Amino acid sequence: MSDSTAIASGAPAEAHHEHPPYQRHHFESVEQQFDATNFAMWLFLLTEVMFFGGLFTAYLIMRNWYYQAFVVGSHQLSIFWGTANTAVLICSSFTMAMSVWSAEVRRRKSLLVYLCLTLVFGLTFLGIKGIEWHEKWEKHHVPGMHYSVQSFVNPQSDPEVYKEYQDKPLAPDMAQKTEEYFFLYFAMTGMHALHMVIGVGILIFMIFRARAGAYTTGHVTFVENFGLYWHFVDIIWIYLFALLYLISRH
Amino acid sequence: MSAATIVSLPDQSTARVPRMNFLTKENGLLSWLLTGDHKRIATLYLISITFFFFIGGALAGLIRLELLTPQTTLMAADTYNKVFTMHGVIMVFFFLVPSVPATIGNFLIPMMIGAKDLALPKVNLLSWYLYVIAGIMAIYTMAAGGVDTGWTFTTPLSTHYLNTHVISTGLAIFVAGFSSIFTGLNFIVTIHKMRCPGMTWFRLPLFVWSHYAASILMVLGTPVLAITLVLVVLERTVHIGVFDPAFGGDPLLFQHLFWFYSHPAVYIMILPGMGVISEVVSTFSRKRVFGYTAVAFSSVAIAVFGFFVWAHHMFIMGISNYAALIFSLLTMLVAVPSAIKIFNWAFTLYKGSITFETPMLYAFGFMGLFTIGGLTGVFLGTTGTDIHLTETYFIVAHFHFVMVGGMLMAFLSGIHFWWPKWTGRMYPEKLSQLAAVVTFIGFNFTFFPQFILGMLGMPRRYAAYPPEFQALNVFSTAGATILGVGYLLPILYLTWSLKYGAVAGNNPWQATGLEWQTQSPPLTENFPEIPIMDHEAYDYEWLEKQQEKEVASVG
Amino acid sequence: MDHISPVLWQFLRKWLEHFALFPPEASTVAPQSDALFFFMVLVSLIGLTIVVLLIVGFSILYSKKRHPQAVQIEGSTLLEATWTIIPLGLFLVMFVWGALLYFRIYTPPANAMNIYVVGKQWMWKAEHPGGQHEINTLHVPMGQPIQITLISQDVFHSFSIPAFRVKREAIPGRYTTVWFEATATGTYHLFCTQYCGTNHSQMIGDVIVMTPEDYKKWLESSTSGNSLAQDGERLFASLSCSACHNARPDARGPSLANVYNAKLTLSSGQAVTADDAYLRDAILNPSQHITQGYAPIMPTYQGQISEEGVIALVEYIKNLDSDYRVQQTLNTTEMLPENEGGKPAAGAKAPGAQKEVKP
Amino acid sequence: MSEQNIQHEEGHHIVSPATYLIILLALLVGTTLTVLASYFDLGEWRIAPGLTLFWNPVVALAIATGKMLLVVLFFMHVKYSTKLTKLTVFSGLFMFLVLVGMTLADYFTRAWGRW
Repeated sequence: MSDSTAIASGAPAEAHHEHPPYQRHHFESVEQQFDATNFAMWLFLLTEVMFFGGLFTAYLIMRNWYYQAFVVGSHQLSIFWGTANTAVLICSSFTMAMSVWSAEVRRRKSLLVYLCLTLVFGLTFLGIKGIEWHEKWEKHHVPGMHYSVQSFVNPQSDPEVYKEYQDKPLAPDMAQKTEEYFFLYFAMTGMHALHMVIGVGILIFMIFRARAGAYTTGHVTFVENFGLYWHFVDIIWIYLFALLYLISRH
Repeated sequence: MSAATIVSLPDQSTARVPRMNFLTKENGLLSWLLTGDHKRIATLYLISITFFFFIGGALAGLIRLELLTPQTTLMAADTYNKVFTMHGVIMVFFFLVPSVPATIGNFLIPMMIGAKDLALPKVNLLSWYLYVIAGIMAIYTMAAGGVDTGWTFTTPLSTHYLNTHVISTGLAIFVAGFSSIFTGLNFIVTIHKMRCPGMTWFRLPLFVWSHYAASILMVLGTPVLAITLVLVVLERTVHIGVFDPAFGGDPLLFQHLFWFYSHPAVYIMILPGMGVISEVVSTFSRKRVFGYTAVAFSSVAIAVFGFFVWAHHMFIMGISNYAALIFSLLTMLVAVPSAIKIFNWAFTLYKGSITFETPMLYAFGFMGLFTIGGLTGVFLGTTGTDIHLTETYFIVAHFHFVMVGGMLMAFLSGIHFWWPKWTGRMYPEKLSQLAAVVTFIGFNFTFFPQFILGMLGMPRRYAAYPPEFQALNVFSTAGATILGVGYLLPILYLTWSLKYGAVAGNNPWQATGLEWQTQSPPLTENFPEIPIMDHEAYDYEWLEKQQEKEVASVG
Repeated sequence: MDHISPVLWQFLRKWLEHFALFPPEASTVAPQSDALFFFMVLVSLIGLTIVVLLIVGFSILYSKKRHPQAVQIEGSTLLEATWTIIPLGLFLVMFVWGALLYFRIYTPPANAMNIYVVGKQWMWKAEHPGGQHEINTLHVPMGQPIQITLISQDVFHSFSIPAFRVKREAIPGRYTTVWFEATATGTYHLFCTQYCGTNHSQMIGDVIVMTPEDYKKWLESSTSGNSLAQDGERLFASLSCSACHNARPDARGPSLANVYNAKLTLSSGQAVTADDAYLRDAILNPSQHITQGYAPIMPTYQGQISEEGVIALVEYIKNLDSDYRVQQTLNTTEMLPENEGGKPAAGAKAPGAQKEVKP
Repeated sequence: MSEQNIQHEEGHHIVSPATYLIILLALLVGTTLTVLASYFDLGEWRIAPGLTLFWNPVVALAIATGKMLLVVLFFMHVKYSTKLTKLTVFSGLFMFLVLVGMTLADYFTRAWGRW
């Protein structure tokens, strides 16, 4: 109801107003344009929630079935890198929020700085993720690609992890189920990283546009909406960190 | 019957289709391929879904021909399997899901709420391109040898036991899914944010309400299907995954995730059709829809409850008996809003002034067939009878009654109803009435015997069957030929009418919707100036006054 | 009939003789299922008639010719309530009735005779307790509740006997059950109703219902020499199960005597009932089913035994009613040629290796 | 232009950098807490035989949810948004819980009442 009255009051004003250049012809006002695209972004995030929802459901069920395998599987992940990555992503969320603020108060320089910082943090995250994945690759923990259960049937063969957790050896059938854990690990972090890569791509595009001053003339919609996306990706990671790294340490 | 008609056409000797309209605004292929105009995108969609409908229909014809005889006479079993799989995939994902929303809905929603366009025209165009890409992938799949999983992709059959093109089909549906997400998203934003002054929620045409409900389902359900298909594809490529028990996965998990989308998907398909029926029934009985709010809220109720019933596809699959009880109970609840709608439409006729033009005939067909389809759905939602009837031709007949008898009838009704608005020209009335009747008869001949076959226990997806089922199958195939004629006729005369149809004028049906208060075909901006909604939906008295005013001002 | 060509006439006659409109009712549950079905048909017909009458009636009464001016009516809360509550009430009746039927069909009576059925692409294999094996046929006696324990070896199949109004999905990796009691002798269709690949439509068979006397004769004439439990016993011995599950005081595995349907406590603290599904799972995924007090040393037999083998083992374990019976198996094991010298290691004494099994 | 600016400011709450900084610190503290918590065995709660609640996952998920709320409310400005946005966020969470909850409900009740 309230938004229709807003439109009504906006309509007559439009008659003697010049359109700002960024207003699309089919919107009655900048307000309406901002509201609509912002709402669209939220709806898109809604679909993203459901998209990851399928993965989370699968994870919860499999974890319940193969609890031991999921425990020792998670012991293979490095808390250090995981925590570092969480911190990096949280910081990038902060810089992203600051970018939105910079755009809102129309400071081109600070917008550029914060966008670049966000980009750096994003790339750092991907780099660390790459290091972690590489380690899995070397230990043959990538499902379907010469997967080896060595670390789980004979934990001593993996001294670093053994030192920390003293895992008991798993029975071979349960050890095989760790592949299930790593399948979900790669599916979830991979899907998340894919979102990061897309985000980084858009960030680069935005930095170029911001240099040209596209977002500091009052038109913050794009920055704001991208911010929503970026924060959403951050939230997914907060949960992935808890589910994949933390909850099975005991 | 046809003596009484509400059709009021302008004087044909002087009338012209307006020279300036959305079709003629710009010329050239590029102006179409890069358009942001919802009406042009709707036109593109209309052409592409018609194409896929006839492919799917041809495949259906092959299925019926094969089932003429108990043996596999026409084609081998695996060919048959590929044919019914492609029939299902194309009809569900490339025809039914986008049929009304992406064409008629796309065309009308901005006009009905008094907006110049959808909120996100580029996303709308993107959605069509995704659809086309998905369509090309589906056609590639067929050309490359097809896929024989059935449209339900049951794991572990689809993940490990077949060597056909599961991956390309899965990806095609994935992409088509995003096309449908973007359409739904666009509708929700548009309906929330783009309504013209005075257009409150309860002045919205019911067509808009039902699209709103369907869009919620698209936005929330489709991503789950997408991730499920991603997992299937991953499982096929790395041979480890969460769906195959041989690797420690659980096939029922696939069923849960798949039906979490695919049950709401039937509401995605039928709700927009219900919207069409609301408009048509109201217009041709010259009456406001009986119990407007009840009909509006029943759409939303279907959308909400539609999410809580998915496991009724799994009653015999070894889900928990208690879960079966809960899901069965919720299924009963979701049946009620459909019943409400049917009765409200019937009572809209009460004390109306009814005429029987083609859209109305199709709408009557819809109401009858959808009633049968809906009620037989209760047979399947009831746990006890579901055991015997599921996975037989009963279920095939049930969803064809809902999808073909319901949705396709609604689609044709809508196409005829808004054809004059879309093209500026009338279709030939007598011929189209004939087509409507032929379709109705053919449909019943085709699908009613299948209920009996199902009760007899004939399983679905059988290329060959025991001989005692033949008689009914012959009936069904005979009916399918009639049905085929019923579907071919419209495409012929509608194409003909593009050039030779009578000029329609702005409002040939004297309908009340905002879309009828502008020229046909509309301008690219829909309205010369943004309208102000100062009356309720379906206010025929307002329309009369309006017309009197016009006559007065002209006089 | 002179003007009909004889070929066509033959064809039509064949057709009409085969023309079925209603499936036979051949089980105790069939009339119950049909009663609900016809109740629903009746309700549907009434509902459809009302809708059609309303549409046709109003169309005639209020056609433009007779009723040129429409009367605007807003709606009626009373009517809305009527057509909300009445259908809801009817649907709820169907729900309760259907739920009762559902539980009846999927809850086998205690005295049911168990037959195992394995679905695989594209055949049904039945394993009778007496050791009779069948493919795509199923002989059952009349008047005796039969429980079918189903499993699939590959993809989803669905075990459907329309004449009995029963159906159950055969799922890979899990037992599902359904039961029926046939009431009329004869041969009935057995279908696979879940699409299962290329020859899905060839996965059909016959259920042959016989009088108990005929059934007995059939059992005798088609015995394979060993009962299913005896097959299982052999397998038990050849897989060296008895090396650990030998009911000795120093055994490394729990004794299996009377384990069937016993309440077990697992090492995770979880309480479970050792039903068919549990026994199967414990053989294939042992580490998830370690009885409290035992070490997780059992290897998995996944991929080493066919589903039929697992069934034989399960059937054997179900029939183990005393430690003495287990010891007997042990003796036969030691006598088997391939197990010479393979004497069970007696040294490894698991601490607290008491019997956890409570009957 | 100026009129539009005012409109813009009204409809659009600008969160101050100080708030962002506080949220950032809170998130980092939350991260530290959840990592630290994972090093301790927080014990379990035996609700019933065979039904045990381990505190570690509960704490980890609770902290994660807290962090999620901070990000959603402040970084994503939901605290300052319209009811419609709040409803959208809520419906997303709700449908997610329906998907997970109703699926798990099936799994957890399968062993019940095998009478």
